[in-house]
Amino acid sequence: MNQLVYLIPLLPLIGFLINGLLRKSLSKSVIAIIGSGVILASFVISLVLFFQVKSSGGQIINYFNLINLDKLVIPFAFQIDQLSSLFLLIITGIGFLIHLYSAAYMHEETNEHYGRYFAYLNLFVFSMLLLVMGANYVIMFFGWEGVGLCSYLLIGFWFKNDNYNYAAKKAFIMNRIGDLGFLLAVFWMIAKIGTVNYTDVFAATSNFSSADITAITILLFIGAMGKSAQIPLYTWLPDAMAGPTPVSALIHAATMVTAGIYMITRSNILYSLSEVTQHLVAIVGLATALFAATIAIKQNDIKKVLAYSTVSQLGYMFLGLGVGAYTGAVFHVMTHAFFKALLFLGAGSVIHAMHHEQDMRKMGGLKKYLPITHITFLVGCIAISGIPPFSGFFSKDEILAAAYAKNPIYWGIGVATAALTAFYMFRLYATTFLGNFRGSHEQAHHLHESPSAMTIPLIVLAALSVVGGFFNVPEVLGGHSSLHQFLSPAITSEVVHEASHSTEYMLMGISVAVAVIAIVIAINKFSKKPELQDAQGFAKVLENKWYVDELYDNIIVKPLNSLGSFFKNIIERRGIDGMVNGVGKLVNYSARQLRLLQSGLVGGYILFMVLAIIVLIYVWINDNHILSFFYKYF
Amino acid sequence: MPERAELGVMNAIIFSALIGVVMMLGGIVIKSNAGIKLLAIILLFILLGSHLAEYYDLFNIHIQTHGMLAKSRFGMFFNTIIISLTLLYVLLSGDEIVKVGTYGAEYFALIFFSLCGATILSSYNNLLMLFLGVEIMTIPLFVLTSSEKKNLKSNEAGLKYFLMGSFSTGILLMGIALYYGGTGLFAIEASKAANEAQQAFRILLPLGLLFIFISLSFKVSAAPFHFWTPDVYDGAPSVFTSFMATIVKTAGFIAFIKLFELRSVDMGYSWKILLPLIIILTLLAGNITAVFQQSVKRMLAYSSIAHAGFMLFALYNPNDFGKQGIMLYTVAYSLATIGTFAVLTKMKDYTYEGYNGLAKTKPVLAATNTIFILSLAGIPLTAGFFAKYYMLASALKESTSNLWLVIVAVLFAAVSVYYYFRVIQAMYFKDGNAETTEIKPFFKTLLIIIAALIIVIGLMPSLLLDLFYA
Amino acid sequence: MAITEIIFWFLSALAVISAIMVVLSKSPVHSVLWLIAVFFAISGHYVLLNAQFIAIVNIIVYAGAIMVLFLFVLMLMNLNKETEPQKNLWMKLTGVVSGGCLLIILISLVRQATEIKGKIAVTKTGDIGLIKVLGKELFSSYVVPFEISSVLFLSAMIGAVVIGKKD
Amino acid sequence: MVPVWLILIPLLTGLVSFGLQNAKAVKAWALFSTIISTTLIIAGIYFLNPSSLQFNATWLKLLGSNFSFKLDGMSKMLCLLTAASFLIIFIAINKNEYKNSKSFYALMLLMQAGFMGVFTATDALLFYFFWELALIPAYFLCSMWGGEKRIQVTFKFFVYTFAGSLIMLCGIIYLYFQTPNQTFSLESFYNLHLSNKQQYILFWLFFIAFAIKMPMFPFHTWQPDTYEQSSTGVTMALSGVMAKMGIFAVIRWVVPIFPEAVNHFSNIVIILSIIGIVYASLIAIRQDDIKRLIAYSSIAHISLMCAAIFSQNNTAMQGVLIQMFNHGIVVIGLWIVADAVEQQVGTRKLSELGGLAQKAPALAIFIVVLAFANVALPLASSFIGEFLMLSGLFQYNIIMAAIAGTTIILSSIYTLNMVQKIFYGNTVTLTEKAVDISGNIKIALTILVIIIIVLGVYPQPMFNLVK
Amino acid sequence: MPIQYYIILALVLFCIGIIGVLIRRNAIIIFMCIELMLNAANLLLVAFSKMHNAAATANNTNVGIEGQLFVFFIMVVAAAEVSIGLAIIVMMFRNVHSIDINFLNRLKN
Repeated sequence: MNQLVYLIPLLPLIGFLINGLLRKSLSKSVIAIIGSGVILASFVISLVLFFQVKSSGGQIINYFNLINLDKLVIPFAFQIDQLSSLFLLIITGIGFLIHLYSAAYMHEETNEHYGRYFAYLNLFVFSMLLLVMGANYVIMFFGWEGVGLCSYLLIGFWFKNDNYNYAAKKAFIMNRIGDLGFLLAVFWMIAKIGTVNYTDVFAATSNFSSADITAITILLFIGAMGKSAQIPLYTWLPDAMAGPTPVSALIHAATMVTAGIYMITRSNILYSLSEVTQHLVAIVGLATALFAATIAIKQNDIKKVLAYSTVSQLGYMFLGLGVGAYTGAVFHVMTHAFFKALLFLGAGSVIHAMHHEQDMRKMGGLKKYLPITHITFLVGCIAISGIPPFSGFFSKDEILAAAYAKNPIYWGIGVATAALTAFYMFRLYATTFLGNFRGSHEQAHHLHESPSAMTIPLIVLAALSVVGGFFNVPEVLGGHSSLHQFLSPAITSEVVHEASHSTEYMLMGISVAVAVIAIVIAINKFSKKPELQDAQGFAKVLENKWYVDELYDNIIVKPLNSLGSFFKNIIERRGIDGMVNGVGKLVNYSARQLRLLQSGLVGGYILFMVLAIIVLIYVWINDNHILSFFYKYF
Repeated sequence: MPERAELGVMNAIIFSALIGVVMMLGGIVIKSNAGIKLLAIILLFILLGSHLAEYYDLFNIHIQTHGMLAKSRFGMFFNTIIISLTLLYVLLSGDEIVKVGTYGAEYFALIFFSLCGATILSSYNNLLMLFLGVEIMTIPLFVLTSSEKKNLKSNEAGLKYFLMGSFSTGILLMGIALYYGGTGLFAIEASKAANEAQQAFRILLPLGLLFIFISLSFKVSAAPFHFWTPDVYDGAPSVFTSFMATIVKTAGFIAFIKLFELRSVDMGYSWKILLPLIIILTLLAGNITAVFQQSVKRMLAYSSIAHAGFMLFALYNPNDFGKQGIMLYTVAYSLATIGTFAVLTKMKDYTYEGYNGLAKTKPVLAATNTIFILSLAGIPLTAGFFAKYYMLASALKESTSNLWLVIVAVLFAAVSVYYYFRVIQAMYFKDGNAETTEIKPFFKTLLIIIAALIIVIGLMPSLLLDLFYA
Repeated sequence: MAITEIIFWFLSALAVISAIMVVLSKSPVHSVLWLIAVFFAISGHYVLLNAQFIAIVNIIVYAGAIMVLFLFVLMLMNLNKETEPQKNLWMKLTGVVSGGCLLIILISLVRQATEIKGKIAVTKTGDIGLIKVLGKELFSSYVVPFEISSVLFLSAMIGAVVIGKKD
Repeated sequence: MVPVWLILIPLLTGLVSFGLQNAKAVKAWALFSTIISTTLIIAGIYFLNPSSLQFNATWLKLLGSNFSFKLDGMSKMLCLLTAASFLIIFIAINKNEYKNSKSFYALMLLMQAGFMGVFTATDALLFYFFWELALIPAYFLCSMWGGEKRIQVTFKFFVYTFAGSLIMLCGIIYLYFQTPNQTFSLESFYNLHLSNKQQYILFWLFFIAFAIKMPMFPFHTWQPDTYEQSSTGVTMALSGVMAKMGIFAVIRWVVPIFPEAVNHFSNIVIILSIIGIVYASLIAIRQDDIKRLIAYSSIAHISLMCAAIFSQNNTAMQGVLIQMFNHGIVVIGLWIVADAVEQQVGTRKLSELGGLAQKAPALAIFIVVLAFANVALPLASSFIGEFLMLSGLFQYNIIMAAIAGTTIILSSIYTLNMVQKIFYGNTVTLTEKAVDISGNIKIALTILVIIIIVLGVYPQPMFNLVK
Repeated sequence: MPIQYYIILALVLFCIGIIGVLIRRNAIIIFMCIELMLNAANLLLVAFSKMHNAAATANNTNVGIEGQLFVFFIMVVAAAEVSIGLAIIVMMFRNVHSIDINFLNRLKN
């Protein structure tokens, strides 16, 4: 089986090449089959691999040396262990479902763009696989940037719309800011220990000073901030909703944005050694979670709500990482992948039905028109709200428990965020599916349930959202923490907090109770009278996302642009080029002056000669003085 | 070949004087311009032949010179060069020479006499011969400069040249007198100065040398004694400017080198100040002023001043590098200058605009002229590069502390590109319809040969320098 | 004061004053005459130095031939009047000052020179200036320059013809 | 003999082209010449006897200068770059019409000969010769074909670089007199023992010449003007190959000869380079002209290479070595695209363009790949180079590396900006009638893209080459 | 006489000649001033000739003779120069009816 590992990323790559190069000549169905088929094949291989890893443990497979210098060797190698095989399953599994969904969702596109879409999607899966399979930070960085590229391409998929293009560019550039941090961390490792292989780095932690570790982990975390949309680099993710909805589901909810979590989990040994970073991660995660949740409350675009929800949930995961609950974070990645993909696809189904209308205020009462979508969407909402026994409950609970153990204040804010999550999700649910339809007649006329290629993934994901939690039922609820056990070889530094069962019951109780209360309030408030007017006062601040975009625009983008203009127009033209041209002008000027000596008058010429003779004689007499003067100063 | 100071006078001097007379008399017999030109060419070949005969020890006239002249390989080689250059010059511009006025044969005779002066300068061993050589070389030039009698510019140039030339002769003579007062000799011998210099405060010899230095600087148009050059070169008929700027000027350098090779010691420290001072002033005056010119001819006059600045570097190290270098420079600079002037004389309009679009109307002229210009600018692959290279190297070889001077010099060389390339720009990149007089195929062939020579020397300067040692 | 000294000072004064008058005379003809006076004074010096040949040649060639040529030309041009436009005062002043500076520097140098202290140019005696001695030397050691100077005359002659002849 | 042939082939074919009359024949002839050159260098690298990679003949015995060439690792790579670049350039501009095309192609080939000479000469005087030989055809090429202000602009370029190289000549002569047996050979220069003071002076004499050629801040102002004004085919050669001459020369002629000075001045040079990176990138962000944008981007990239050289560690140096190749390939690709756009639409102003992706999808795909190669995205060859360079710089100084690292952010801003403004959005009047690129450009770009990606995934052949 | 006297006399004459060249505009007078400079040199040469002759200790009576011979050659050259110079001046006078050196200044800059 190990010989086939390379097939996992290779198949999507082949799919990319076929779809990309032959997109004009292939029919849509062929494109869809190829696009989805390669992912399915990868999924199958991943599944086999998963069980193999489960039974016999992970391993590293070297292919060739990417860089082979005297001191620095960076192999192109894959590391298949518990952590990566789990992610492989998530990526290929959910990836396949979303490909399937896309086949129907994107059917209106022309052949060429349809092919392009699947090519991009395949390329994305390839990059994501590279990211998780790589056995060192450089290969991870390959995937890391690759997914950024695909994200760029897919956000700007409808490239005729300039706003989408701006969103795509913004996503890429903000990611790159984080990437610089990642790169610097890699350089730091190279400078200190000369290797970037996970195994070597983790084995050589003793060679790092604590400052090194803190710096490396913080820099890596900056990378994660960019990719996983944490404060302050989160603003791209809501804008990224410009892409097709399946893309949002796959990239901006289920997989790419969790790369940061994967990376930190992968580096858990380093992170556990730095208290400072851990606190930083926790605080940033928590702040993001809360901050994004507050914004989500007042958004009216169905995808924007989900986007902020994603940001918020990612914050949750970082909280988990920060408090040392690596398994919890990974678990939440998994469950979040299920229900957030579900929610996005559900939203996609709604948007599909509403003819690309995304404003919730123009929806309402869709329950009866879209029964399957409604049910599955409701399941997703419950799951994300953390109501037992849906999957979200278990994963969130694990993080909260760990947070409590670390610091009760973390836990408090976490619960408050959970309440907000439940509130805005059910605000979304209520506004969209309950009440009366508020759209135009034409839209009402066309409302229909989506085709089965779209509903089947919804159903599958809904099922996973329901049962996903049982993969890691904590002992307190009579489970075995099986995920925890499975991952333990890969996550060696996790500290298990042994809290008393009573405390745990209490914590669960509080969080569930808070969520339920929020749900009730939300349904009551919005099922009958949804907010249709523009928000006022503080709500307006929330609706405008705390004006963070404007802030960034004013303190970063505009100054940078004016600095560029200043350089271009003043320094470059007048300063440097002016100086260069000044030399030319000086020559011209002195030419004009010198030529005046050439008066055309013999008397003048001879006068100069006589004067020169006097000077030369003077120089000759005083040669010693002049020479010593020169030796002194030159 | 041993240095045979006492033995012989060179064929070149005798023959150039004789053929001057023959030319003069021939003018009475032959009336057609073509005939005169042909005679001149034949006579030049004879001159070259007789000189080469002596060079290779086949035939020479022995005359006891009593130390007035000294035969040296250096001088002989230089003579070969200038005679060949004159031949080339006459071949190229012979038509133009006879067109200047009604005295075709006389012009040639004067050129030969001037050449005779140049050959004396390459072999003088006595200040009297230096003086006579300088005068024999320049007096015909006064005449040639003012030979376009109806042209006021030519008149003016002639008068200016004459007055200033006589003035510098006065200074030269005063210098020689002082030198004589200091040494009791006119013969130039190596200075015994090593301990002599430390003795009393000596005035006469150094002052005399300084005066001679000034006078020779005037002849080679080194700043600040260069003021006559642009006016005279500009005013004189172009063909004669070409002759003056090349053969005559380089002969001045030979005179310079011969004297100061032996005697610069007597100038003491001041030599280390005076020479760089003059070099920098010359480069400055030549290069900077040339930038502003509108007429190509006048630009070339200034550029010849700039080249004088470079050639002065040879005085730094007149022993080997300087001598080889000045040979190379003579050839490179003269070939290119003769070439550009030959093209210039064919142009109807001497301004830069007059060259606009020459590449389209006369591609061969433009292409060869480009090579000449590149050589003058000292671009590698052309002879001009090695010429400049030798000059710079001779300064650095003398002392590495001259680095600053060399850097200044190359910066001025960069400035020179500014005005040289305007010609190329005009010929190739500007639209226009450059008008020329009729161009004969022979003329074109010669231009191509000269251009080829420049390139060959630019690639393999040793071809030339090996001859020097042969 | 010996008679030689008196003659020396007299001739020197005559030479200098005449030279100054050459420069200062308004009329070119007067300048020529003053210049002839200078030549005579200088010839007097030559005689004093017992260089009779040079003295004679100086008078014959310079004062006799060359200066006559000058006069001839001046008369040809009818320039005996004071027609010469004057340079402006500043130019003149600059000329005089710079020439004066040169003189002062040179003289101060000569006065400092130690090498010529006590050296004398013998007057009245010595036969090297005699025509017999000079002639012998001229046609033995100096025969080459002597011959070569003929080239100079040839070219001067051709030049004069080329320039002077009316087309 | 290989290096000699590498020079002679373009030189002779170039001279022959002056005589050809038919424009098509000239194109074919030039293409033929570069194919031979490319084949020869590839054969030289992989198949021929290593002894054939050297050549020695006496040239100027008196001066101690020899006609000596050697293809070592770096030279091999750069010769390969030169040959391949010209091949690609000739393919890409095959459909362009130049007035007096025989001179154009002839001069291009002569310039190629100059490049080859610079990269292979192991004699300082010879090196200087070829250094100028490369410049003269460039001068004519830029002045004869191109934009309206080309004459003045090219002239500035010429005088600037010529002045620089003359200063270098002073340094060469100086070193020559320091060698014990008065030679110009590289070997003897390497064996010199110069005092610190000498090194400090000579370092600048050489470095300024190379800094102008690269060009490095603040000696760069000739470059955007020249790139903008000259014909794009020439610009490709200038930025693809000629800019590498500066980097190459620093590595070969400065670093080993003046180690003390390099040590002493590395801070200054790196700081200047880093200023150059940020400065040029910021200006690129504000550019409206495609060619100027690429020009400034090129300055930023070259500055990074320069900084990496002076960080004096092996990692960075390896990065520089392969980046020279990679940058050449990428930037030529960008120029081809810029040229294609200009040929199609007739403008280079970003503000006047838009929506070209709808009309020229193939071109759009190529530009996206090239753009991401330009921003050093992994899987593209330039990533490896920049990664190593930054990594090396990091070992020199963390803060400097961090500031230099902003290049990956800034470059993505201006590159994506350019891509977006040209290709995305709705079509405008100018782009309305555009059609997709012709086959020759496709071939050229395909070759480039394949090289970029192959070397991005498996750069080891390059490392082996430059070893 | 002490040689300084002659040197100074010659230098005085020389400088008067220079001053004349500087302050006059008439070409002929300038030319005459130049002749004055030449004569100063002549005088100096003869004086030096006698000085060297006096200083010679040996019986060789011909020491210093070359100085006087040189003067002879200077006169020869001066004569030749005068003929050319006057010819040029006459030619110019024919063309412009003036011998003012500042009259012709087409050639400048």
